[in-house]
Amino acid sequence: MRKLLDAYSPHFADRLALFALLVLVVAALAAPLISPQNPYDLAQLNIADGRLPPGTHAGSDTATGPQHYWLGSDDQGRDMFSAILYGLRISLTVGLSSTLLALAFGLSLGLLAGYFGGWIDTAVMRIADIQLSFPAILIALVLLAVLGQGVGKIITALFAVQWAYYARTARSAALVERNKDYIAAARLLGLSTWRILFRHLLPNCLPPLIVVSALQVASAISLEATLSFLGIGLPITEPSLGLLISTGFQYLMVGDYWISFFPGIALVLLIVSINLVADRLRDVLNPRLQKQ
Amino acid sequence: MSSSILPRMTTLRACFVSLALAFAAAPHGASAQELKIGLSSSPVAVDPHFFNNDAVSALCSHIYEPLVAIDADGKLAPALAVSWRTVNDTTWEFKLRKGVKFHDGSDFTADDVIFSLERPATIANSPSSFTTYTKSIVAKKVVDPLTIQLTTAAPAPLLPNDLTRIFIVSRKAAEKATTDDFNQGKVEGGTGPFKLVKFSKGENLQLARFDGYWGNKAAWSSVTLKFLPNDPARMAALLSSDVQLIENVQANLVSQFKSNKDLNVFEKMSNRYMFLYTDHRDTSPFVTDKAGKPLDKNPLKDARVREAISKLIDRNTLTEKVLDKLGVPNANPAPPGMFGHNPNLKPDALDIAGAKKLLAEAGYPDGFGITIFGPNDRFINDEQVLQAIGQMLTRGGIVTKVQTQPMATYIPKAAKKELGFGLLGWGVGGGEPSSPLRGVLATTDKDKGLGASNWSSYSNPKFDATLVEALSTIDDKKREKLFQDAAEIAIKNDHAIIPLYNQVATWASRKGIRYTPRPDEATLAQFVQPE
Amino acid sequence: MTDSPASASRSSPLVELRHISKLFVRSPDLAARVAQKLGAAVSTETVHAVDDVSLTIARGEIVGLVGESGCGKSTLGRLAVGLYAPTSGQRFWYGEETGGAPGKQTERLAIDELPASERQAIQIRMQMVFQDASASLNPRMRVGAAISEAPLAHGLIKRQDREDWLAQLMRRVGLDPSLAERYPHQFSGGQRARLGIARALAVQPEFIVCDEAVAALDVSIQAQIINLFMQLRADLGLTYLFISHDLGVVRHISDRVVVMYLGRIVEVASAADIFERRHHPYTRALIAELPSLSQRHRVYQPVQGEPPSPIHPPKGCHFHPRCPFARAECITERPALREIAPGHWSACVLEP
Amino acid sequence: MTEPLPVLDVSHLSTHFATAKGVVRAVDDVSLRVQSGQILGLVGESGSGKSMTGFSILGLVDPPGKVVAGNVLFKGQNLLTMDPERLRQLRGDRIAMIFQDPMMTLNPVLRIETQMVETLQAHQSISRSLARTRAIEALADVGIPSPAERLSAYPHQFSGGMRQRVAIAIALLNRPDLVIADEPTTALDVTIQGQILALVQRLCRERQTSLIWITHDLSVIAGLADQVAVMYAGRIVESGPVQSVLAAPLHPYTEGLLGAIPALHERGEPLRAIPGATPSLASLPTGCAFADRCPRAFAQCSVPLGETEIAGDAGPRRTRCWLHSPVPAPMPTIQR
Amino acid sequence: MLVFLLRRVMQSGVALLVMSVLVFVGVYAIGNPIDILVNPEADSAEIERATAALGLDRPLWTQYLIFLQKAFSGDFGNSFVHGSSATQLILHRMPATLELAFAALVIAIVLGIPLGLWAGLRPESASGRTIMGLSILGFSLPTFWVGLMLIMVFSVQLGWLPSNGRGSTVDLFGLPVSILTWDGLKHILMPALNLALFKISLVIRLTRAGTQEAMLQDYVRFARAKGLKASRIVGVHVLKNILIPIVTVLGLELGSLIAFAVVTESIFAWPGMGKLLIESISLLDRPVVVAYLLIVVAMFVVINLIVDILYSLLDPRIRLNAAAD
Repeated sequence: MRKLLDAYSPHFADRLALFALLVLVVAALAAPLISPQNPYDLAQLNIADGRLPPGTHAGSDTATGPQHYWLGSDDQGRDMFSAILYGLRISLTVGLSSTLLALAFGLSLGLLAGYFGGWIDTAVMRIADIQLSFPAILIALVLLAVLGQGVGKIITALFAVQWAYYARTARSAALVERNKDYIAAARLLGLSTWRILFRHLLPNCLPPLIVVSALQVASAISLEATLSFLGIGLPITEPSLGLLISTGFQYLMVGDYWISFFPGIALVLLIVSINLVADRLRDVLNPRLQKQ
Repeated sequence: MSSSILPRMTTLRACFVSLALAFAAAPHGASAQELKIGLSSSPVAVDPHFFNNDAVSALCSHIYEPLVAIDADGKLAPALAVSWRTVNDTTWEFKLRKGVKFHDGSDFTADDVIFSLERPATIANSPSSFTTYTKSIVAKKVVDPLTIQLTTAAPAPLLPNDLTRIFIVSRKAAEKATTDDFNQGKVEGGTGPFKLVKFSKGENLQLARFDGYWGNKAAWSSVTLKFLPNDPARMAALLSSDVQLIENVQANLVSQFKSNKDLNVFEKMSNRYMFLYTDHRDTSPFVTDKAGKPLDKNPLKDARVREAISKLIDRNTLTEKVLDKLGVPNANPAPPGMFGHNPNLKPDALDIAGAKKLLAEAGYPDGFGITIFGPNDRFINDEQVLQAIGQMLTRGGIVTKVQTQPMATYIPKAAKKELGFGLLGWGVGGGEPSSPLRGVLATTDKDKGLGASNWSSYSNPKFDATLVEALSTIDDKKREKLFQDAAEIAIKNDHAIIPLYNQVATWASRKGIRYTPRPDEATLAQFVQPE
Repeated sequence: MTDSPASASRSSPLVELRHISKLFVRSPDLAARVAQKLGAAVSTETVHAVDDVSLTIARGEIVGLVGESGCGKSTLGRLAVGLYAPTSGQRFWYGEETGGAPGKQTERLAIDELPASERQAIQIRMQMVFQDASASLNPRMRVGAAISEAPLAHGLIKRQDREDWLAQLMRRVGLDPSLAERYPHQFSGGQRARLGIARALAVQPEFIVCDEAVAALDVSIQAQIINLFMQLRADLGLTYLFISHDLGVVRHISDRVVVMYLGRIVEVASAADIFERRHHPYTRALIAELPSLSQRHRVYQPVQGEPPSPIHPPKGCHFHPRCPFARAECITERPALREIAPGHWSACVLEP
Repeated sequence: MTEPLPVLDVSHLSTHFATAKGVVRAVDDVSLRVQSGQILGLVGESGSGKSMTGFSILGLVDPPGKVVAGNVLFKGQNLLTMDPERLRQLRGDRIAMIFQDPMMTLNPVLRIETQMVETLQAHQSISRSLARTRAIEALADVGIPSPAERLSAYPHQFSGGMRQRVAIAIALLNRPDLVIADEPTTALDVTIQGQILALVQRLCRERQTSLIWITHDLSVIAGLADQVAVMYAGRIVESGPVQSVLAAPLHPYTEGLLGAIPALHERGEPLRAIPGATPSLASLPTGCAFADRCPRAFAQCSVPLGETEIAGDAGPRRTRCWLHSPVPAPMPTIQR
Repeated sequence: MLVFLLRRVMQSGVALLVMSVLVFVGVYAIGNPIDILVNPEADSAEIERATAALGLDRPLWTQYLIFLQKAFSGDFGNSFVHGSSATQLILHRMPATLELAFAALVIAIVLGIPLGLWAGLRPESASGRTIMGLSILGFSLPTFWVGLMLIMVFSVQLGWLPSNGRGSTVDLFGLPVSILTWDGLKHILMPALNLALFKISLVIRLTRAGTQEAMLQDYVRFARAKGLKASRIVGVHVLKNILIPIVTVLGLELGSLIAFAVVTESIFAWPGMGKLLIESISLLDRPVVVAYLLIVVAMFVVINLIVDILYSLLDPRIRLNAAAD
């Protein structure tokens, strides 16, 4: 464990980021267990408890009964602490699942394109090129306008935005790996194409993609927040961090800072820690720097 | 529904501005003769006949005038016509104002009126045409240069109201002009208090005082209307004295602005009528049981259910808390003071027990599930209002999901009746309540031009008959009664829609500037005065 | 076809390459073709990596293939095992001796024309040992798994026998069987070379192409591996095509040496003849440049010039621009590979 | 000793790398001497520290590597303690270096001209046109055809051999007193290697330039060098005149190296390979690093030892082996 | 070169075609623009008139074919809302966006490269680590948040910079440019900085990674062995090599700068194309949306072309013909 940590990074800031990320992930996972309120259940909210400052004890008329609003409540009487935990859940869900889906899909296509070349390659890469010639935010904007709202839809949109990137990266990795002699050896040994693709090519194309996708999770979360901030993507009753920031902004300086401030801190903390950890991962996994 | 289509970006409703209250910079730059206003829309044209859109019309109101105007109380007032009367059931006569000059110096005559009434029909690519208001006219007769008679096929009691929408332009100046010519300021064909200096789409409209104006001269020699749809940007612009007046103050800033000694705030109950439409069809797409399974029978079809919904909504909480007081509970399409206001129509009070009883009577003692839809970028705190309603209904047993979306995606879906239950606001213009009655409540009938926005599929022949009669009744008293009756049938008896409140329109200015607030929410430089 | 330089000593062939050529062509895409139509000079780049090469390798023989980088020796090796499909020409495999002793009838099979299942069976009889042992081992696979993967997949060994089998094979190539669960990067260069050999041996091949298999190794390790190769041949009766740029190594290990220059075979002879009776001027230059331990303060008199680009090789004899003996005919005509002495073939017009 | 002042006198040079796995002694107590006009062959297998010795002499060791001990006297001046600016001025001017991979040593995005002119201008104030002329001469000297035209070419427009010629031309531009050549022919074909060797030999002889030729190939050294030093695991195990060392190696490692060369064997006969593999520089034994591969190792070999000088026919020889130590070793305290 | 250009033109043509279909269908799927354009007071007859007037009464594929036919002659149709040419509308707004994007690019380069070099040369130093830490922050902070914070601090609290809009402009070669006036500069500073933030981080990281890698290369060691001064090694040998990836990436990023200007333009009320796009989407003004995307993609194509040419100028190893795959 100690060794692992040393291999990861000797610097305090990097370790702090890892720790913060772990805490955030655990908090998000355990949200339904530790949050005093289900912020997505309208029956548990009371507008009368709207915009309560942190620490207020109130809430006589809600399904959960009176409670402490440790981080205050939003305009709908949503407990901010619960809302942030659930928001983290959404952010992580959206970031992880869109990235994983895109990774899986893009990786498969990229591997096939890179390994087989020919028309498969041409077809996949042309589609990816076209996809990549649209800026991500524009695709997401138009797509979400078409799809409507919901976690599934924003995942779809973010998936659509990302897959081509992985396809291209995986393809170039596959092109490099395909020409390495262990693939030639595998072919000579009469191994089946699927075995070569998945047992030999895939594991070797994966590491750079894993680093990329770790960073991509952060940018997907950020993009989700931006889209939520722009008012598309998620339903208002199931706010993600971006949406909480967005709704809270109008109260920020009226004095009700907590509605926007705490989710903002959570979002920034989440993205920064993912990026920091991913950044370390990149250095740790980069063989060129490792040799040093 | 609103007619100002350019949405504010809700999402950028960030409001850090008030921090500036303590730091607000001293006013600078602007001399008393110069006025800069921040608008919340970005109108696309200054051709008064191109696009039937409130923001465009408000912009054009600086340069052009109609025959009949709407005053600051929402009532008809003489403008380029000094008086009007019916000659017979189908003919109106307008006496025109004497001594009015166009910006190019030519005289205003009846011929210009004829030209202006004909011009809308010549603009083929209009996204929303003004012919709505002119097509009832079948004949135009110039009695003398300052008198004109307009004949309609059927009795048209609302013609003067319709003509508040038609701006008069000079035939000489505009006969060959295109919309682009108007936008580029090549047409000096208005009679209004300001002349166009430069229109920069998406940025601003620059105006100069028209010294030959027939009425009270504007207090400002030059006016710039800046288009600042972004709320925080607009607020910041006022606080940093970039502009001296803004419209649509962010709801949660109103009280802060009021207590700021450098600012004035002006409020007026708007004629924007907010309500929920409910699906009257046999089945409705988003109505489910509590577990989320679709129901084969639509509970909303039952008037008792609709009434229960209305009773579950605490309108005072909505207006006081959610809207930060920028709303007045109201059940009446015609707000108090407007022609056709029905004093019998009162908003339902919160009555959870009563509502539950009604639901039980209707066969839903345990309630049901529903999704409420609405825009998130259009009305004051629309998203918060919808969520609050969701809470209120859920509390009463109707488990409610809330879906909000930008106006652009919301409206087309609602218009296709894909949603069933949602929030709508209707700017009741023209000084009388016929437009919401006609558009929202009348049975859809393309030929008669009724029910174009009847998304709830409400249909009551008695209401229709009453409304149609009203629309052809010249006598003001009788017509007003018919309007009142029609509203009562649909809203009080049938609970066809669930009325909520009227918005309160707001403006804020730097100290030293006054604005006369208007119920139509328009921001007009001629109504801005130095203190 | 008898013009292929077959081994004189051993007449039982195992692999035969007949008029094999490999062209690497970058063909113009749609845009280039359109541009061509528009009159632009769009050239198709063609590399004659291997140009009409015929070679027969006898059962149990070690054929050394030498030449400088870019001469096509690696390509030829890959063609021989079937990693590349030839642009033209055929590969033959001589099956088990069928008849009794006197007839020595063997069955000649055109490998690439066989049905897939039969081709597969022959294909795994031909394996390759690669130059860069670290690139030729899957870095994310434990070495034991990598070695036993193919025989398990082909049913050559049973899963329950794997351990014993693996231990035996690893010991055979000089590796400690306890290292089977490690990853390639945990091995030294020499061990990795042994791993590459073990993997090739796993499917019981008869013919192994060693492509610069010792080039990346230090001298002391190189000697170990060369010894291993020789040991394995003795034990298993393997046949090698031993590709190397190092004439010293090739001379030591090979029975017969093939010299290539720019895609063509220029000389074939027994290892002894190549050194003692070298004929082709290129072979002479190669041997002359061979560093020698015995010379002190030697005066280098290298052959001039550099190998031309394989995209635009010289006409006639490819070596003529650098050849001190070049004649007029060398510039225009491609010299045929002719047998200048029994078992000694040379593509040069010079008299032996 | 009546020897003239050597061009380069390296004594007890040590370069260590601090890594996560411990201290790597890349260069450990290395002493070398190069006389004017002499060619020293520095031989060793990969990882023996021969390249790092070259870098250490020139002060080109990158972190985490660090020269931790020793002296490098160039014409009597200690390069290791010298002011960095003065060292820079010496580098490329009086001492030059040539690298292994001609593909990588020339900056791919700069014209040959730029890379040559800057080398001249870094050490003398010289006009651009004069520098160009000098550059053209230098290219001609190394046998680049039509040098004036080729001057404006980019490195990738040259073949590998030509690139190495250019690198040599650059190294020799300022007529240095000493050139350190780090495996400059390893990446080249045998015929090209011959050309480069001929070139270097000719130029050094003409200009009386001293040369350290780093290589793994003893047979190259055999024909080229006057002196040879054999490195193993960061240390020089044997050095001396080429003919003596090759004819009668003192150290078992040198002996093993020679034994592994196929040319010295009958065809097909098993080679006398050195068993085992090179040890990791991070965990060297305290005594002789070769001991566990050495056929003649004995108990004493685990005791640290220094170099022993032995007189030879062609000049003094040195080795680092207990077999040749005049002093009996103390009894080993640690049994391996 | 010709082949290269042709290849590009053909690829781009296909991309543009596919994109136009997708956007056409996409905007169609969002909804009928008539519903939000027509004044609610209008009756069904007016709705039908407007539908016909805008050509929306025909089947979608017919509409598309008509669009395509016109598009080939350079006419992307008239805006539903404005009535005037969609292309004109966009071109009118383009200079503002381009100016913003270029200003952001310049900021990213001017700040990013020196900082990245510094961090790359001293990766373990406190300053190097601080720079990298900040770059991670710049990478992570969502643009919208930073934009609002900037306004809050510099406009509202400190009152130093105007919060919105474009300042006074001067015509330069017929294009309005705001960076030549003091007022214009004050207006562009914050939005450009906001837009640049992410790219600064990107440039820092690219430069740092490139520098670290370049410093390990033999040519750097050779340059040191030649006795070159450190300034020349870093300023010429290293910089010229790392510029290649930086130019490539930045060129490609210019496209995303233009795209992300959508967010920044909304926050700072910058009168550019992005704001027009947001407005047009919210009005379902299909001709403008389609024209915008076509023009932006066409700009990408041109930018990429320029990047490739620049690339070949910077990196002599690259011949354009070889950029086939």
